[in-house]
Amino acid sequence: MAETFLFNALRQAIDEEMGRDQTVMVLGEDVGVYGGSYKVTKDLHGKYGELRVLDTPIAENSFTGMAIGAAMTGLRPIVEGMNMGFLLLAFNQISNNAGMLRYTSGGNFKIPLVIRGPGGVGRQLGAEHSQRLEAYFQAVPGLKIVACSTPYNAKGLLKSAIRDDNPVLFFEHVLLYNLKEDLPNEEYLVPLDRAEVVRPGQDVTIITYSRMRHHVMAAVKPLERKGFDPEVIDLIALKPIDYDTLGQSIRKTHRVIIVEECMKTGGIAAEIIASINDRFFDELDAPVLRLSSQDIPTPYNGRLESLTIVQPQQIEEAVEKMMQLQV
Amino acid sequence: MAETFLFNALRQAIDEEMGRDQTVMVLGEDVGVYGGSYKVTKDLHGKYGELRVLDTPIAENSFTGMAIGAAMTGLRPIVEGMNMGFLLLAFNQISNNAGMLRYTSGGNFKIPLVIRGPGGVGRQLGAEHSQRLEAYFQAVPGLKIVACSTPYNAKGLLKSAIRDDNPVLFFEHVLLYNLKEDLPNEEYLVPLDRAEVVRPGQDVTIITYSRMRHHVMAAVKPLERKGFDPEVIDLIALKPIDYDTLGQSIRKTHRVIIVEECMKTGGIAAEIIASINDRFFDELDAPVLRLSSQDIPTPYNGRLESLTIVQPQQIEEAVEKMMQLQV
Amino acid sequence: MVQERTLPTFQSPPAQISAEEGLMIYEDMILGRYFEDKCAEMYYRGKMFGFVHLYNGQEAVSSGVIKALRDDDYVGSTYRDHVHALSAGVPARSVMAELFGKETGCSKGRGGSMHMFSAEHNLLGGYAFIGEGIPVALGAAFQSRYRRETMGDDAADQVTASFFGDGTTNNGQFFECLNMAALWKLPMLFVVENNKWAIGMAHERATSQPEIYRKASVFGLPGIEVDGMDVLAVRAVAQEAIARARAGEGPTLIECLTYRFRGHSLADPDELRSADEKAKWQSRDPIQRFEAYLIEQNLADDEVLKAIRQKIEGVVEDALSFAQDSPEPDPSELYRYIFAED
Amino acid sequence: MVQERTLPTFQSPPAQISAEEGLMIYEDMILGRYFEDKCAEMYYRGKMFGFVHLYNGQEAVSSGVIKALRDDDYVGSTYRDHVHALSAGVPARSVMAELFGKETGCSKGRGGSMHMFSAEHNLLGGYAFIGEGIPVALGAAFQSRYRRETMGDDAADQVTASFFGDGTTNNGQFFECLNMAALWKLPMLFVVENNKWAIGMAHERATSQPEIYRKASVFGLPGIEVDGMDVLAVRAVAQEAIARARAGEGPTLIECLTYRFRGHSLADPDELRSADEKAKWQSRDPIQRFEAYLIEQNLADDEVLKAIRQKIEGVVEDALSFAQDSPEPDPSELYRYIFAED
Ligand SMILES: Cc1ncc(C[n+]2csc(CCOP(=O)(O)OP(=O)(O)O)c2C)c(N)n1
Ligand SMILES: Cc1ncc(C[n+]2csc(CCOP(=O)(O)OP(=O)(O)O)c2C)c(N)n1
Ligand SMILES: [Mg+2]
Ligand SMILES: [Mg+2]
Repeated sequence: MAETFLFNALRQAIDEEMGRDQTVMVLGEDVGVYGGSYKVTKDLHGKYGELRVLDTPIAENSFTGMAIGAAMTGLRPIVEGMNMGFLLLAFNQISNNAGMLRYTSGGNFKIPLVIRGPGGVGRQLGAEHSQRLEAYFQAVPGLKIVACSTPYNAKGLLKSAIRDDNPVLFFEHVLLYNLKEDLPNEEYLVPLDRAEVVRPGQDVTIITYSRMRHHVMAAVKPLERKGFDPEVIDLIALKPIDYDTLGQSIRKTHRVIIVEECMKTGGIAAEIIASINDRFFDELDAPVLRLSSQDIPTPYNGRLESLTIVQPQQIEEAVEKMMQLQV
Repeated sequence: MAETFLFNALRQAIDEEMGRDQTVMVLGEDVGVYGGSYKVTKDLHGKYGELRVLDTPIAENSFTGMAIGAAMTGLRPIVEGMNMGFLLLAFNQISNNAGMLRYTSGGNFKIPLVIRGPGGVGRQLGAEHSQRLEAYFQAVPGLKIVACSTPYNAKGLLKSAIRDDNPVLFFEHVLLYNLKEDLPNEEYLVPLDRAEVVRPGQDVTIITYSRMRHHVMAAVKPLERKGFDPEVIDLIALKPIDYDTLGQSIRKTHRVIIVEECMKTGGIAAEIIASINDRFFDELDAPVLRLSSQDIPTPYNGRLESLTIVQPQQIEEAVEKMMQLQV
Repeated sequence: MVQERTLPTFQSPPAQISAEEGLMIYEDMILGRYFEDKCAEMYYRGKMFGFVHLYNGQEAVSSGVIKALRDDDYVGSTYRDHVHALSAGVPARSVMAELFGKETGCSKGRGGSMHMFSAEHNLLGGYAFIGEGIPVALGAAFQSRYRRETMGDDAADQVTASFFGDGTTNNGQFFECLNMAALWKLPMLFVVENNKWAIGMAHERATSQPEIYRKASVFGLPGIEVDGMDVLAVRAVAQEAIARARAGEGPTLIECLTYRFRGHSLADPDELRSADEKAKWQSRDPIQRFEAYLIEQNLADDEVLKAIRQKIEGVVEDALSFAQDSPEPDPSELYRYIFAED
Repeated sequence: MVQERTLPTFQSPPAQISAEEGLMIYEDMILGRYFEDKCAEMYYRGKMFGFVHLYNGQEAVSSGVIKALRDDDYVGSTYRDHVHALSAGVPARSVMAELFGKETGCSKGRGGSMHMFSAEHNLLGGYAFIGEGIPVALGAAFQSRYRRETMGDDAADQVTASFFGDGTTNNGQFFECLNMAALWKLPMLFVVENNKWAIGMAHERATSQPEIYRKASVFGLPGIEVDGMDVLAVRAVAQEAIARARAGEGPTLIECLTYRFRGHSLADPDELRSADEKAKWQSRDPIQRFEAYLIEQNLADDEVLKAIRQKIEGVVEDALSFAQDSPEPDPSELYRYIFAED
């Protein structure tokens, strides 16, 4: 076991997979000589050379398309979005070619591609660097979407994503890179399609992902003290969503709160609520509650910014309120 | 009254608004000399000259950004997406600059901009030309999103969109351009934020938009014959959604079916179901049913294509089934 | 009216082609032409649907470039992709069946006219959106270099040819890719088919500097202008570019001056191009010209050429029957091919 | 190591500047420098947050170009926008308050370091994503031409200057806009601040043809290379380009060879640029150089310059107090400014 930062867990994942498979490579802005803006590819350029850790010009649409072409012809590229927001410029390549091309080609090509990088609201990074693109991309067919949240799952998930034969959008969170955790010395993988029950409980199912997992867990402490017993589920897989795990929990608690960092309108929670409505309507003792970011571009001012995203206090209150509801 | 094709209703709207306000202009691929791929700008180039009906190179990201800059400095540009799908290349400009810039600038600039063009599944146009981008864009803050469905509302809505001081994404449907309807001779506007009750009824609320309105109405006929009395609502406004009108209906019928052409995952219905859950949960006698397109890129083959989107028959069956549910 | 651009005369020594090569190229051009004439017929008879973009008139480009490639080289196309697919070796049956949306089509009926794919023939595919195919082709070219240098695979000397139109050269992806290809010396051909129009937009109205091949100069790669109605000129230029690419000396931009004999797609009223312009270019029909050349050079006689034409008529008829008789995709497989495991 | 590119010597006759102009320019440069030194101080003292990109070293570009513009001309910037905003006339108080996220900031505290906007000063704004500001600026330039020609507004002869870095010139939007600006002869300056680096990416590693100004040639607009450490050289080039643009003769691409004296942002460890390189460029400090020039030409003496420096110190201190004392945005206005009506 070795205590490892999340950014380093990701780095290990890439390093191990590059060591294991010569077709694995990284490309993006400043991934090489600079070692990546968040050090996820530090020293890999020296170790693997400049073709395998390729510094690109600032041309997101084309280098993403290039990665798709390389994947179609047998490589396993990992695209780093220095910030995932920049990949809005590559939306067309990601949706039409990464997402849809396999289908449209009638199965001629597969596209083993990982697109990874930081998303989320940081500390006063301004609207454009604080985006949560999972909402914009969730409707694109053919993509898998994953969000990591701890050093352990970051490493295991990224390794699985690299080995997956499909395009995977892999979200990290800009404020989680310095999380630390003891990681096993032996190799491990974490499946891309399985939600994680972070804390089993009986009263209410709290569904969350990425950084909000930690806000939820911060809220759980005082709730425990007050005698509540919430079940916390980290989605991990944002597409497709693991409804088996969610269903088991809902059949037990009959109450659901979703805590997300993306905006409310058209967010991840919207889809989950609709699917719960489709699948588990009769299990619900109360309407599902969604706690989302405000539907606004993230303001720069620190106080407004913190009002924009969900805080632990609100989660705590929401649970208490939901538990008071008479069935 | 004059019988008018939908494409011509749009053309009239643009013509009238250009006549009324010198700052209104159109730009896009082949909008000028060619008159627009679907003839929406036919002859306007001759009438208004080449700066006001500007043929652009095929550079969606930049000409959309250019329209934003022109809007910030006082013009009222209308961008035609020859097919709305092409605007995936302009996603960054549409989200970051059209959608967010006013907020990020603290109100310094307003962006009176219309981005319009055909979306939707046509007749064997293939996956890339059959997109329903409303799902991808619905989470972007600061945008208004509208879908027209008849010559009457097409004209009135487009005129309102042009006069609106905000960026409006205006969806037309590739298969509705040749719809005909008698239009008033006098000028009229249709508000951008109001849903339309197409058919009042008591039994069940069917919420839909764009071309699916016509599939719904096709299903209503046999349902009427069988004695059902559904209420049909055309959303018109996809963002923000008119929950007043929806709420009134739901309080009356207590049953909701949503029929949409976008894909199920992360679609418009997902957001509406989540909002109904937020607002009208106790009014529901049954889980909301969503009939959406399949979560796949649109296949070219005609039979597969028709299986991909919702057909009137399915709507009919869904209503019957929902009405059989015991409360 | 804009002054017609003078076509460059083909200066290099006549491509030394054998009769065999000549006939192979001829057959490919005839196949492209006849195949698409049949598409037009089917479309106008209401048997084929969707957007169908034909290539008539531009055959010298596809045959000139692709027939100079090796079988294991890569080809990337656009929505105007039928003929590229045929030149790349995809059987006429598969292409026609795809146009009819059949399970036997090269994209299993899922892709259609604008999305011809064939992994088997290293056809990277048809792309419905302009420009988006260029980066994908760049990726294939990168992959060859990567394999050779990083994985020590000496056989990885494949070249990738990416085709696109004049209108597309105003799109950012074109320039982004020129830069990366030149920067990394990727084995790639950027083949611009300058047919003077992008739907209804005349090239000169869309671009501040109409001579596209010149743009290469500021990206540090060679740019060459060639008469795109002369298959041997195209072939000679392509061969040189391919040799450079294969030798690791980097990409080339080739601007082929050509013309499409039909509207943008079969739905295009084609009202903007003048009768004069059309006639002038029609008179340069690349097939007639090559026919004359073959005979003049004694590489073939009328009989031989006629036999080829008859053979290809048969191939096209066969493709059509095959396509029409082929089964539709199975509705139960609607969800197949979303993920690699399906 | 890559050979240092030789800086072009400024050949035209010395810009005829008056003492008044000279001091105005000097003051602007000092303001830019001192203002940002203060930002660095505040950031390192933990009083300022987020990504903060400083402009130290590049002042000759902002002052050289923007101070040659008219007040009603437009300026478009990037994330490295504080100094452009100051040159454009946005008060130091508003810029500093924005950096502190205050309601009195030029973007009401909503934008922050990378998003300085001021409609009043025709500052089109700072854009956090590279390249995206260029099309927006193009739109402002288009609007001027539109107003003049379509609306008959003869006063609409405003020029738009769009600033961006070397790294950005590999992005498609740059080329797409060069084309449209030249095609439509828009009154626009494309000002490339080539500071040799895009974060940790050396310009020569990112681009196949490092001389950016040359790229203009294939888009049919003039491209000019200028010593970006020499404010008068920049000014002279800008004035000419502005005159052309204003006269309806179209856009110009100006490549300013310059250098940033600090890391990419205040969070950048800046480990890749050699000490040598930094020292060489530091010795070309545009402010020291201009100081020397002013004195040599008897346009000012030490006293006058010192007075300006002291004045600006005061301005910056005042801006800082103003910013610190200003109120935060009202939380009840979290939803304000989403729509035009708010
Ligand atoms: C991104 C994108 N924008 C617009 C279109 C619509 N469109 C299809 S073909 C075309 C013209 C392309 O012209 P050119 O590149 O010259 O190729 P050609 O059709 O002449 O072969 C346009 C605008 C598209 N398919 N994709
Ligand atoms: C679209 C986009 N991609 C990447 C980034 C991250 N990024 C910020 S600045 C920068 C380097 C830009 O370099 P250059 O254009 O030379 O400007 P400079 O910072 O040197 O002023 C990069 C890659 C971004 N902001 N936007
Ligand atoms: Mg063309
Ligand atoms: Mg730079």
